[in-house]
Amino acid sequence: MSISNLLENWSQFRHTHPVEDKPHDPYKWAMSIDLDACSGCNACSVACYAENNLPVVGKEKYANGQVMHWIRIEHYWDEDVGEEGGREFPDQGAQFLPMMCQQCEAAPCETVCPVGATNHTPDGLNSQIYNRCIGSRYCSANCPYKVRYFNWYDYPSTENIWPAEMTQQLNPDVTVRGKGVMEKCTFCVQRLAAAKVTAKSEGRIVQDGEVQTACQQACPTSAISFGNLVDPESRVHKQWRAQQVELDKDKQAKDEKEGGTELRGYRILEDMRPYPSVMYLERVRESAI
Amino acid sequence: MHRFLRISVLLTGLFAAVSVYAAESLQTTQMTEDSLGPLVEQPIEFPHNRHAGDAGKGGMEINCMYCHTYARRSAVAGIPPLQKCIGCHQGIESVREAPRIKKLFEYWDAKKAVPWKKVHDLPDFVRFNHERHIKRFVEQQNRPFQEVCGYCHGDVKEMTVARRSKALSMGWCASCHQKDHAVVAEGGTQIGSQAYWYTFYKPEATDGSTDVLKAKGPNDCWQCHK
Amino acid sequence: MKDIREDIAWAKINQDVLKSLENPRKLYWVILFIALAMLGVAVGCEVYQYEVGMGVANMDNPHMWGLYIATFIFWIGMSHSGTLLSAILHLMHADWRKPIYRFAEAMTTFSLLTAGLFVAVHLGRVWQIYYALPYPNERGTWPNFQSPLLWDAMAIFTYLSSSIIFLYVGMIPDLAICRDRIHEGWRKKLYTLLSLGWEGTDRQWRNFRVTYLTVACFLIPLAVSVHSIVASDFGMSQQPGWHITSFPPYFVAGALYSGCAAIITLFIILRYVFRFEEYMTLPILKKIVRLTFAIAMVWTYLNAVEFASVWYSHDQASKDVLIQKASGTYAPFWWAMIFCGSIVPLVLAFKRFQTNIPVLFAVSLLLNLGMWLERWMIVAPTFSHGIYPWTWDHDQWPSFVQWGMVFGSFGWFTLLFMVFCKVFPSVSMYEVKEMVYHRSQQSKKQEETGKFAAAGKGAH
Amino acid sequence: MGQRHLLAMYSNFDEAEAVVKELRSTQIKGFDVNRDLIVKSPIEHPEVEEFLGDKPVYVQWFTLGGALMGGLLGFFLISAAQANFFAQFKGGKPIVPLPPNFVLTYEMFILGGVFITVLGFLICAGLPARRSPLYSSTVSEDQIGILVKSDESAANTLKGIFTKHNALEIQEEAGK
Repeated sequence: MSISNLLENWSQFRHTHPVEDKPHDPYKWAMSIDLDACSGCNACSVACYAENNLPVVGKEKYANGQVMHWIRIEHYWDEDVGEEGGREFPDQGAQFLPMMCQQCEAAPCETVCPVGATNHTPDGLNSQIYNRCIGSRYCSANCPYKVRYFNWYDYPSTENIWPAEMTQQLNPDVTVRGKGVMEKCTFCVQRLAAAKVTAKSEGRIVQDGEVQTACQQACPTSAISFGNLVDPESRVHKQWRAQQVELDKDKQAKDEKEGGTELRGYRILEDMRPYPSVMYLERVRESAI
Repeated sequence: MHRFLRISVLLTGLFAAVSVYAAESLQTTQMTEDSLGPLVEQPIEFPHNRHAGDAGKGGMEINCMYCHTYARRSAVAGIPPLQKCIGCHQGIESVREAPRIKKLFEYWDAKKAVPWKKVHDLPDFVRFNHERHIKRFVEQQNRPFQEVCGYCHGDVKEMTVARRSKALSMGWCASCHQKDHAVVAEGGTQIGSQAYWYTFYKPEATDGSTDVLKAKGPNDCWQCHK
Repeated sequence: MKDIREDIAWAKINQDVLKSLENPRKLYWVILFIALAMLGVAVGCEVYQYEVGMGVANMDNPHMWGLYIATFIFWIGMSHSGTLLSAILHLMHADWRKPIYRFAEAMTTFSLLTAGLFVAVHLGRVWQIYYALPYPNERGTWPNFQSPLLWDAMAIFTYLSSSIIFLYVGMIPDLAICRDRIHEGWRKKLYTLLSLGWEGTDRQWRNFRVTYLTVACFLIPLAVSVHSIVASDFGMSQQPGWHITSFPPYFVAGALYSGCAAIITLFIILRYVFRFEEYMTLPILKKIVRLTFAIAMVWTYLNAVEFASVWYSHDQASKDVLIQKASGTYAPFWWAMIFCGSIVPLVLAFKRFQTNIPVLFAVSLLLNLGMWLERWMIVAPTFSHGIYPWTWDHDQWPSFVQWGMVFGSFGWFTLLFMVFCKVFPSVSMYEVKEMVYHRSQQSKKQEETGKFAAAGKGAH
Repeated sequence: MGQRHLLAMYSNFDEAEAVVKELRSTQIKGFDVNRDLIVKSPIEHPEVEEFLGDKPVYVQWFTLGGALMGGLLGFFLISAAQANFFAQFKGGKPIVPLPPNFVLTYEMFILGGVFITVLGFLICAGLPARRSPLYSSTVSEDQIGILVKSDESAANTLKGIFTKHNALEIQEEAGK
């Protein structure tokens, strides 16, 4: 910390991200989820539990809304269920939407944390540092998607979520969180970091397909694709480009063209301008909510 | 009213005593004299000075990475398996009867690993990567092993049992990463390529030489905390 | 009616006020005991929550904040009355504030201390609270200065320390009186120490006047900034029902409102408990009541503006939250807030009730309740009906732990306040003397000019 | 020649004012009205300052300095902390954002102002003070005290003036 550093680099410290320039190079992790392919099987959620040491809180706490799933499968039903001439069975019109932390570029949660436990990383992720968190829960209060989960109880110790032998199945690369800290989807950052270290030691950048998130890996219909948005060869980049979805826009080509298009890509709550990193491919329509 | 005063002084004293006692009793491990780390009692008092020390001082100058072999290829440096100790020591008859070696062979015969204790034990929420540091300092800059390891582990070749001699706090890590290191990039990867945000964290060439780069460490909390 | 009799002897003022340091009525001890018991409840709840986790407060995913934050705002708001009385009215030369400003200032200090506790109680990891302090540390990290919560911390620290200083500086001449008058004992030593050798010399008074005025000038913008920063905790976020431009003035008005209501309550209690009938007179009460009424109407207006602007905007999510407030789970409390905050104060408009102590006591309690409900209605409904439909959840109710903590905070505040009033003079002696002196000068002048108009009227 | 302190008590401001006026108009050897006269009063009474003559108050300069220092210190400390090695990047916001820093600077401005003002008050008013050689606790009740310091020779003249104006009580003490 020094005043001279501040004054020397003043203009750089005043850069606004992400709209003023292209901040991410060589990595910008992003995702796209094809809802037309999603069958709502919950495999992604289960994989996430296993990969990220998520506590299984049990029926009672689930009912209390204290569940810890970093990725949740949301159900929406078509409006015409039960109406005259509508669908007879609600399950017929069910639509699924896997929702996890959207890793926003201009994340509402980041600015409000009093201790700076959640920050933006150079590769475009929204980091959450458990040990820095003091549990003010402001980030979650300000998250429009409400995808941040708070450790209401001390799951590993007092709640005894993992009895003695089961601790062996915990992922050693992920911190086991104690009570009173906020947590959320990390895009499996432990995998990303490992892949980056390997690639760097070999003097290259991470190739597409080299790293997968747990949910992507578990998805039986390959609805989830994940990768480096900066890399023009990556599947995710190609998908985003095909759908004409751009990171720093609050409205996409799909919505701007009149009379409908072939395009299916959009991001949730885009108009609030958090610039999320997850693109969804059509399924849940406004009429269905 | 003097009684009131006396009682409050007494209570304050009592409170202070109790809290000091409570704070002390939590500290179960014995601290080293310079209070940098706990004094760890190992099952076998391993003489680092004998193995790695300078030849002039009776050492054998064995490379750190001969035993801690994972340091150059993984996040953790690793403790050598018992097999490795035996591999050498079964051929060294001269010390075969020394008490420590005897103990070593006892473990070998019982087919049990030596329960070494961790000395440089970072908290669970910190993930230090040995590989990156070895790659950078040893492979790219050709600095001697013992110097590079010593940045964090101190002068182990002078110790018997390893002791923590650096603070290993976050600020201490940062104290290195904050420096503008003049790094000669000899081929290999671009140094510090992930360690920037906008331009001022990008590695930049210093005046005079195109090979010398100023690089800083990661400015990303998730690099160490996951 | 006169604010205060101008023929009270100065020595009698000393005597009467110093008596409050000696023997209050029995009710004092009853209040103290009840306060202690209430505090016990809160301590118990906090220990339980600390041991088990925040879950016992029965918060859940969308409902991340609950009564703690609401009560935190309530106590911060209550602190504004002290500044209003001591700083704003001081600058406006309203000398009827003089007998009552000391306890209002004490109220400021103690309600800020209570509010500060709620920040701690609310944290998931209160044992790491020092992470939020900006100090160079061995981790090389700093808190996030962009967070409104940090502004809060900074503002509250500034406000608390300035209030304590203001309270103390204003009390120095009185501490000197205590030093000279009180019998030997630990208290005399305390007063000797705290009065800093004050003797009332011309040099001391000269500098005192300027200092008091200057600090008062600083306190006014500070008080406004504190509550508008608390408002920005909500206004700066994107959540429907919070992201409202009129929040800062609305919060400040609410703060003054609840502060004034609390002053009426404590005025009535202190007047009885410490036998201050001579100083805390009904005409003074009447003035506070009128002030409260005016502020209540300002608050009502700003409340209406808030609803209107939400309704007028095209923000469907905000509209939905408003509809939810009026018709959903929180409807009874929301309507109770409207009733207590906007309808009940209409009673204060009637002259006959303006000095009716039982009525005022009841009304002031209702106003306080209304203002507490207001804070709860700001914090809670937004969580149950946010932007994202999947998270809509209207069935959440705070557990006994939260209620116990809120309940106990009143005990904590009362305890601190009552102990203060017993140890320090809660009526400013030297300023009451000034008031009496000026009034007597005034009436003397009027007598001399042969006009026998009622002396006290000029002040109205 | 020795010094002597005299403290005379009066029951109201008019008498005290008359005494001060007389002291001003009389030339007394070994006594300087501007230097050796202190009026002690139980209340803040601006008229005292009027009849004592203009005496400057410097507290407001402390205020100015304190507030400016607090504000500048606040801004630069905060901005420099934000720009340190572990600069905490927030998506959508610059690293050194001005609006939040303005809010904090504002608070620091007030904090510095208040603290330094009170410090200035203590310095200017000479507090904490040792008790002056003569003090009557009736000052903290209802009487106005006039404390003078003079050479031994002038003591009697002063005493005469005091008694002429109905002093309730005169204390005296040989000064050092």
